[in-house]
Amino acid sequence: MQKEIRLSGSGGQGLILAGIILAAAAMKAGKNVVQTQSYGPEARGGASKAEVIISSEEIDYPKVVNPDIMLAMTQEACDKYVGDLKENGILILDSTYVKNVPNTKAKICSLPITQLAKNEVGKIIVANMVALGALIGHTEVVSFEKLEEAVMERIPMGTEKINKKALYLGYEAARKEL
Amino acid sequence: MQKEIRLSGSGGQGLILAGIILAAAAMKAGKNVVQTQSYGPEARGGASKAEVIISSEEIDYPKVVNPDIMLAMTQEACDKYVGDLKENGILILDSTYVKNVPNTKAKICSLPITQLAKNEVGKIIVANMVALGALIGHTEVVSFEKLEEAVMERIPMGTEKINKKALYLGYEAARKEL
Amino acid sequence: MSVVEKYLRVNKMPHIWCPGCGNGIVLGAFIRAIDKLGYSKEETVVVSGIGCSSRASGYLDFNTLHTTHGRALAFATGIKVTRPELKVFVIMGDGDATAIGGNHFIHAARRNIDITAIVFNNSIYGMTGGQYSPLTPPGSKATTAPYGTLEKPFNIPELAKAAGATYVARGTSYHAKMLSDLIYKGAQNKGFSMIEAITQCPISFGRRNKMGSGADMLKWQKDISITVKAAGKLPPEKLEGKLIIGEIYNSEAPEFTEQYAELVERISPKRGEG
Amino acid sequence: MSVVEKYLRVNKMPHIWCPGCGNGIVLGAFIRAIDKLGYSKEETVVVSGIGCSSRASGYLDFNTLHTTHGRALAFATGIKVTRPELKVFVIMGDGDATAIGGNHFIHAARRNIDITAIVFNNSIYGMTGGQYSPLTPPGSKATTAPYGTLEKPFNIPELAKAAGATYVARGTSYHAKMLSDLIYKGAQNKGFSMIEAITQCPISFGRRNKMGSGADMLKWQKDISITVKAAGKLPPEKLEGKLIIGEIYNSEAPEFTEQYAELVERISPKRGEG
Amino acid sequence: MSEDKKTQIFIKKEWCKSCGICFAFCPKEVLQPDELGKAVVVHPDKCIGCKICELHCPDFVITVEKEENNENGQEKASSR
Amino acid sequence: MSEDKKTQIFIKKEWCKSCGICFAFCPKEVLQPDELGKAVVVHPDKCIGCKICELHCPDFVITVEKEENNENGQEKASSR
Amino acid sequence: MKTVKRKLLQGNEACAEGALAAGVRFFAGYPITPSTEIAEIMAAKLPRLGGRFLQMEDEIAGMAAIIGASLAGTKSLTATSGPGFSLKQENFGYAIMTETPCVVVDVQRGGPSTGLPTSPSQGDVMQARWGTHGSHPVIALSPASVRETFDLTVKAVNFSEKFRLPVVLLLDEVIGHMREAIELPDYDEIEIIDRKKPQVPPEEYLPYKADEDGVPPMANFGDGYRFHVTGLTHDETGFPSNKPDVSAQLIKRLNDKIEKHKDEIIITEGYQLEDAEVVIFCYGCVARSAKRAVKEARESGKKVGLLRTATIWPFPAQVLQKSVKDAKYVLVPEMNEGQLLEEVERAIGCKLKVEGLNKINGELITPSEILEKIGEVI
Amino acid sequence: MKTVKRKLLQGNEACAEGALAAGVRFFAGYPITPSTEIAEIMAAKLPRLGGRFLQMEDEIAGMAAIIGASLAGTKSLTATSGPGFSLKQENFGYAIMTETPCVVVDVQRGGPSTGLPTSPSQGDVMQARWGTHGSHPVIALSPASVRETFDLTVKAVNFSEKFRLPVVLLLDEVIGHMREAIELPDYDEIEIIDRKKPQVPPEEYLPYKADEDGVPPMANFGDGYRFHVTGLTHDETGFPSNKPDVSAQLIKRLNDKIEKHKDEIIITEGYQLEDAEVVIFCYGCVARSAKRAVKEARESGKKVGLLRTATIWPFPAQVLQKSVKDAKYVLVPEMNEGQLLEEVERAIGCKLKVEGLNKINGELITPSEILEKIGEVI
Ligand SMILES: Cc1ncc(C[n+]2csc(CCOP(=O)(O)OP(=O)(O)O)c2C)c(N)n1
Ligand SMILES: Cc1ncc(C[n+]2csc(CCOP(=O)(O)OP(=O)(O)O)c2C)c(N)n1
Ligand code: SF4
Ligand code: SF4
Ligand code: SF4
Ligand code: SF4
Ligand code: SF4
Ligand code: SF4
Ligand SMILES: [Mg+2]
Ligand SMILES: [Mg+2]
Repeated sequence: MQKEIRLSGSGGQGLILAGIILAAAAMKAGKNVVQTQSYGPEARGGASKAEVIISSEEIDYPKVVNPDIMLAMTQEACDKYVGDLKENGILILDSTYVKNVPNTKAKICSLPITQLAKNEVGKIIVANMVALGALIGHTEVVSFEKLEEAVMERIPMGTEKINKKALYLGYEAARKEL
Repeated sequence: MQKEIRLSGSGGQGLILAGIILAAAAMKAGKNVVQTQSYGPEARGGASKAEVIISSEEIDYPKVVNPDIMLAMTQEACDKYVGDLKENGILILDSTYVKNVPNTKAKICSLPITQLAKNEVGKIIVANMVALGALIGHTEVVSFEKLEEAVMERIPMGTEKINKKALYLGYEAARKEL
Repeated sequence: MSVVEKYLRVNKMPHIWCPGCGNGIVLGAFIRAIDKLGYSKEETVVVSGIGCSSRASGYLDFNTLHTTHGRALAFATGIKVTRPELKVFVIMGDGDATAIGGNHFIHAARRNIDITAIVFNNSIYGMTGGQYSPLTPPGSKATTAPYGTLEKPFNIPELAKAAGATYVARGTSYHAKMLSDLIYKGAQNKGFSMIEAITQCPISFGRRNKMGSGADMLKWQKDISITVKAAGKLPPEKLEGKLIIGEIYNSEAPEFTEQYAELVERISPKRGEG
Repeated sequence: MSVVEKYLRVNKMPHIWCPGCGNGIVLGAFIRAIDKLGYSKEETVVVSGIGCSSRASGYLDFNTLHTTHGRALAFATGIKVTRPELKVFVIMGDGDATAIGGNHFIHAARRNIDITAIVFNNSIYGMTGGQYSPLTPPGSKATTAPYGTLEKPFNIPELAKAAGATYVARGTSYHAKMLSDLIYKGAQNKGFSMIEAITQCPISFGRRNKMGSGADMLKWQKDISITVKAAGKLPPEKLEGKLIIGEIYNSEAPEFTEQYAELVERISPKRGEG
Repeated sequence: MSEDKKTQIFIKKEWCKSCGICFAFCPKEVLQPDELGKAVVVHPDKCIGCKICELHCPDFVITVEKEENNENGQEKASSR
Repeated sequence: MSEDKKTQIFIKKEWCKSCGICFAFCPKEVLQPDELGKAVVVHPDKCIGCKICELHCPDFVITVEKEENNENGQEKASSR
Repeated sequence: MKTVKRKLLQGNEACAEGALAAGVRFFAGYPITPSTEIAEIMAAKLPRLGGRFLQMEDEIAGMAAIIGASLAGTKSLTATSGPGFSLKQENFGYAIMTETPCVVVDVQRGGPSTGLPTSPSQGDVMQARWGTHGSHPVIALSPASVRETFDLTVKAVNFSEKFRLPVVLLLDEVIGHMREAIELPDYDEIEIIDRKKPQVPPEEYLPYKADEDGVPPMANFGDGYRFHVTGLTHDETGFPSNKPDVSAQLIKRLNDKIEKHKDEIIITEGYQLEDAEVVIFCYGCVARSAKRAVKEARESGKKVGLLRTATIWPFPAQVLQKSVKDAKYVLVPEMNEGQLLEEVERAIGCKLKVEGLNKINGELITPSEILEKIGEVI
Repeated sequence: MKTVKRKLLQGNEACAEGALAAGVRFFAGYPITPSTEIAEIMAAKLPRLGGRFLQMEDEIAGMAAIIGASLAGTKSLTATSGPGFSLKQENFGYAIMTETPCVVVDVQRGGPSTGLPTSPSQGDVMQARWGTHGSHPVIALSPASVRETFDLTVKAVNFSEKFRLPVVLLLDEVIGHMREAIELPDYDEIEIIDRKKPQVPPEEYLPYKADEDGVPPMANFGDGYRFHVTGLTHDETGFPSNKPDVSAQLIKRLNDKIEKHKDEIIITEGYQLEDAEVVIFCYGCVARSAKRAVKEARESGKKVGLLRTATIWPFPAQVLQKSVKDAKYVLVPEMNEGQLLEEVERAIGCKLKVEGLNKINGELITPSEILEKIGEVI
């Protein structure tokens, strides 16, 4: 069984870190995992994308062509990639930026991710954690525990609390949507 | 008819300039001509060699393998190259430096070229012109007039006199030897 | 239309720089200087290297050349020597100008060629994500200096001066108006002019060194700066840790393309075509 | 056996330098300095670039490295950083050090790494037959400056100092004994030391500029030189055209390999192996 | 102040990156962030036309003018 | 001078390139060129042991010593 | 081999780890995307292991510094991408000529020139072979996974030490930046090769006199063997010589020492080759796509196999010839205009149909692009 | 063509004269044996012709400066040898990417590294093709006589202007330093090609929009057309783009513009080929030896012919294929380890026996060495 996940948005939203954490969580769960990314030359602002493939078999081709799960954190990313989603795929949107919800057969989970980060945690910068929490809450592609473990290993010291909070916030919000 | 000439000695003796002048003289005489050279990385002192091929036909291979005429201005050069001389070749030696006259079937013209330059012209630096004069005096491979013309075109202004003198000195010395 | 927009390639906006990045401020100062100089867009050439700051050339509606990393001054030299009537400006990052480009920097200065160079000094390699540069303050954190930098930074005004530059100045993005004036003045110098523009990189430098937002970093610039004039009145120990800003050196010396023109003059009539 | 022969690779003699070339004199001064320093042959490393002067390394019975043109200091940096106990000397020509090698020159100085660099300044590219260098005096003839050079030369002591060198001196082959003392002193400086050795190239520089034989050029060196001390007593206009020799700058600053050792010390106990 | 001698502040909002520099340095709190941090003019009447905002906005968002001259696509707020 | 306190001048002639520096700078005309310009000691007794020749010979030809110590292949001339 | 616990590692990280495992204790370089992480990890780890990290003023200096350090006895590595690799070429040739062990990692991105700095490419394959002037030998390796990046980095260091030359490790942006959950071998069990030391006392040491295997033993600067090293053509003593024989022998030996050990250096992997009518020949990240393509082709009954080479130079001509004996068609997908394709053509071009599948747009070749191309022939 | 009087010219001199005749008015470089005379002549002549000569701080700067000058409208050239050519590679790639006309002369000497600075070699043939990173096209020419050096320098400048790319002129120490008595053509009758100027007003000018022939018209900096030039992958407007299509199209066009004009670029000379059983394929100074060998072989009744190519890149595969149709054996003498031999093998290797005759000792291959090798087969 192979799950392909694409996290998309713009540079500065922390999607690559989110991808790494997701991959690390899957590894902790004993899976094979490949994480790739693509980004422009811009340090901030350009299109950015992180992909994770989780599988119990060997993973050869490392890129995601038709994701099972896709996160879109900007309108641009949403519009560009939504067509790639598998028919029965899941699309997670940050409604803070994605105002035009696309016409798709995929299941949509729309949450004001960035707004949640700002209003509930007080830091836009943890929007990626909110998103990760939401993704797991909605898809359970890895367990919340493994995810939390993985997050704790990859974030700067002193930021544990707000990251945990953000993660849980997203998770809960998504669970509610189910 | 093709004549192949090798001028050999050490860096600083002005053999490359001599080769160029010889080639220019032959050109003036309406011949085809190729001049090549080889030298070490040393500005002074290393082995140095200039070669001239004079021909009425097209000259393809530009290097001299078996010279008709060879000038040796150091013992080292003499020993190294004498074996290449054609059987009926001509070897011109600077007896100032070449103390061991080689055993060869070639015709030998031994003159104290550098000493002549020093004693008669007062400048060791014109030894190359003495040598050129001697070479022409001995072989008439080009006419003295053409040679003189070529010399005049290639030397620094103000040095015409001593160069002419050196040229003639060598020429005469060689004629006497004939 | 604002002054700035007059010279911007507006359709390339917004630029790629991060929120709060000082490059845009320095670029604005540059544009205002050009406007004041009254140079036409056609006669103005902007050459840049590679780096965040060097992307500036793409946003300017002049003849613009985005070259290879560190080599902008060498490209610009070819342009200026063959087309001395053009106004040639060079935009470089601190790494661009003084790490890989250090040799071209000192040689352009030595020749005193009439080029105005603006070094966007954000103390870091911004484009590649935060490695230390030859201008990173000692002890700073960088991705390649996880324990703090050891290397002593250049004082590039001193370096430029020692190498032969005839106009040397330092400004900051906080002192945006003064910076613009320094560029304006530098451009008028007939010879090599170097203006170091201290600017903030909140993302690749500031964050790692806990310097806060772009606004915070501007405030920090303000706090540590002291003008050449004010500095002149203080004893050296009071200048420790201070950033001296303003016109640091301004002198006269023969300019290279003019000297070359004189050479041509000198040899031409005497002998005709070679 | 003379002092000099003790350190020469005698079987490589006579060297390739032209009659009257000053490189041999500078090399002699260098050897006498080493002898006085008492360094063993095993612990001494001599790195050189490419050029007539850079052939010096081949004649010295130390660990010797004849590198690529201009890069000697970068090679030497790799050696010194990984083997700080070795005594590292770098021999370069003026072109080697300040044209193609200018960047490594200023960066080695900036880092203040404990290397002693000796620049054999013969004002010309000797090895390639007489092209002008960044140290050729203005107006000189060179094969690539048939009408006289236009470019302003570097003052390399000033450049080295501005870049960060902690010991800077200039000597000449005429003042051979003083030169040896300057090298001796420079080697003892813990940090980057640069000794400019003015030397004569009668063949590729002197001849074209009608400066006579090697001996004549030595006399010329004598005539134009003035010691730092004597110069200090004269007004600037009296120094026009003079060559200031002696110890020009000598200061203290942290040395790079020592700083590195301290860093290792600092991070080691805390966390163990990474 | 600026009782009746008027400045106009033009904001090219689509270029604004919410960096906060203009709010931080405006001496008169003329500018404030909107919910996404972008600059909006909240007290146009307080503007003294010092242009600190214009000179320091890294994104060329702000133009402050003493006279009129409004252009398309720019949000305008005048002190009148 | 150097009446009886002796210097020895060693000349490694095969290394000499006839550059003339030693003759030019020897304050006592101790050294002179031979017919090919190479250094020879002509007035060993005049030598004051200043070593100017040794320090300035670019070819390491000359060694001046206050004491004995003659080596193979070196031409020696002592002031005694 | 015992294994330690699984880690999520990036290709560039695995490269740095491999270098450290192989004994590299000096890194000097200049940052450039997409190679910078290697430098960053080295900066963090080397000082803790008694090593040294230097960020030099440019790539030229980085190359020079690692050669210097290696001559002084420290295993050394630098990492860069195309533009920096171009700048290193002169000193790279110096390392070849002076037979100085060291490793140059080139994490390839889109070229020519500044190109596409953040996109993958395989555009420097020929440059690795011919980038420096003059006739010379080269070893270049290219991994296809994070784990293999670790292994080949160790091999690169080992080859450089054993054969005394600079070895190129060609990564690409995909491999360099990709993360995989991998198990690293127990470091104690990794084979580490160190340069041969001289067996003679210093007086008898001829630094460029080769043993039977064509490789001269190597003393380190500062260890009591004093000798001369030059980029000029030199004889066994290490001193410059321009005698024709000396020169010819030197260049020949430099080439032969690699040529003769080809079998040891060449590392390839065959997959489903036995009955393959179509053979895909490739390397690096593209091999991942090719493997998927082979699997899918086999599922639909097509006889497709894969020969992947980890050794780019020396080119595995013989392995290739053997592997395609029964094939009708060879496809060479590459992220360049067909660089190694030319070698394939030379090796087997007249015997069977060889075609390239070339993608130069900054995106990884996909399995379906390969399948489509294969579909055209079977 | 009318001719002027005979002159004794050195190859390097002829190169400088050719450059001036073709309209080159800017030279920037750094001295290096055996190319230095080119710089020296330019230094003397350019200022008299309204041009400019600059000795830069290094080869990198020399390459940069000529690109800058060319963009500002002045035909520009630099000259170097192997070590300098290595250093120029990064900016050489920049000229390719930005389509800036210019000429790089490499007077080859023995390599690798500092090698044999005063000896001839043909060791940089592959470097000319692949020295810079990334996939890219190249034109490289190599003359066999002093007169041809003049002609090919003119051609090099013309090709660079016409196709907007840096052209490499590969001389070797023999040709560069050899003097021959030659006649130069009347300068007025030499065909000079200048870059195409835009036919549209500045507002409509798209600096990288190519015409039918694949080459975009080129405005000069300072002439009223303002545009942006970058080494990043860019679209027709000249601004950076990392869209996959844009990138693929750009690289493809860069390659195609040369590929499509191959026939015009490829210059070869056949000698005694008609009935040749043995064909010698070579270039540069070695062709002189080969010609003599052919003459001598013919004298002794052996059917030997010569195909000499003046165009190294693009490689004249088709001409070669045609020329050897009736041959049994092709000999490729080169002063390197067999660089172009590989291309010959690729072009015809499976059809007939191809062998190299390789000399790497710093001396010109002799006619008798060629004859001996031929003697082994006929
Ligand atoms: C030859 C080469 N080496 C390295 C790089 C990678 N690189 C791009 S920009 C840069 C440094 C950027 O720093 P700086 O010059 O200070 O400019 P900034 O981005 O900070 O404005 C580097 C190392 C490159 N593009 N080319
Ligand atoms: C990369 C490179 N460029 C150019 C050269 C040619 N070259 C050799 S030595 C030299 C300059 C010599 O001048 P300098 O450094 O002053 O040393 P000198 O010979 O005068 O002692 C040059 C240009 C080279 N060997 N390598
Ligand atoms: S990384 Fe730094 S310099 Fe670059 S755009 Fe961002 S803030 Fe500016
Ligand atoms: S060319 Fe000049 S520097 Fe070189 S050896 Fe001769 S005299 Fe000395
Ligand atoms: S001009 Fe001055 S007062 Fe007005 S908004 Fe800008 S910063 Fe504030
Ligand atoms: S300074 Fe400019 S970019 Fe920053 S918040 Fe204000 S208007 Fe927006
Ligand atoms: S030591 Fe002095 S006096 Fe004696 S020979 Fe030498 S220079 Fe002359
Ligand atoms: S100085 Fe030395 S080389 Fe010159 S003449 Fe005297 S002994 Fe001979
Ligand atoms: Mg920077
Ligand atoms: Mg010099």
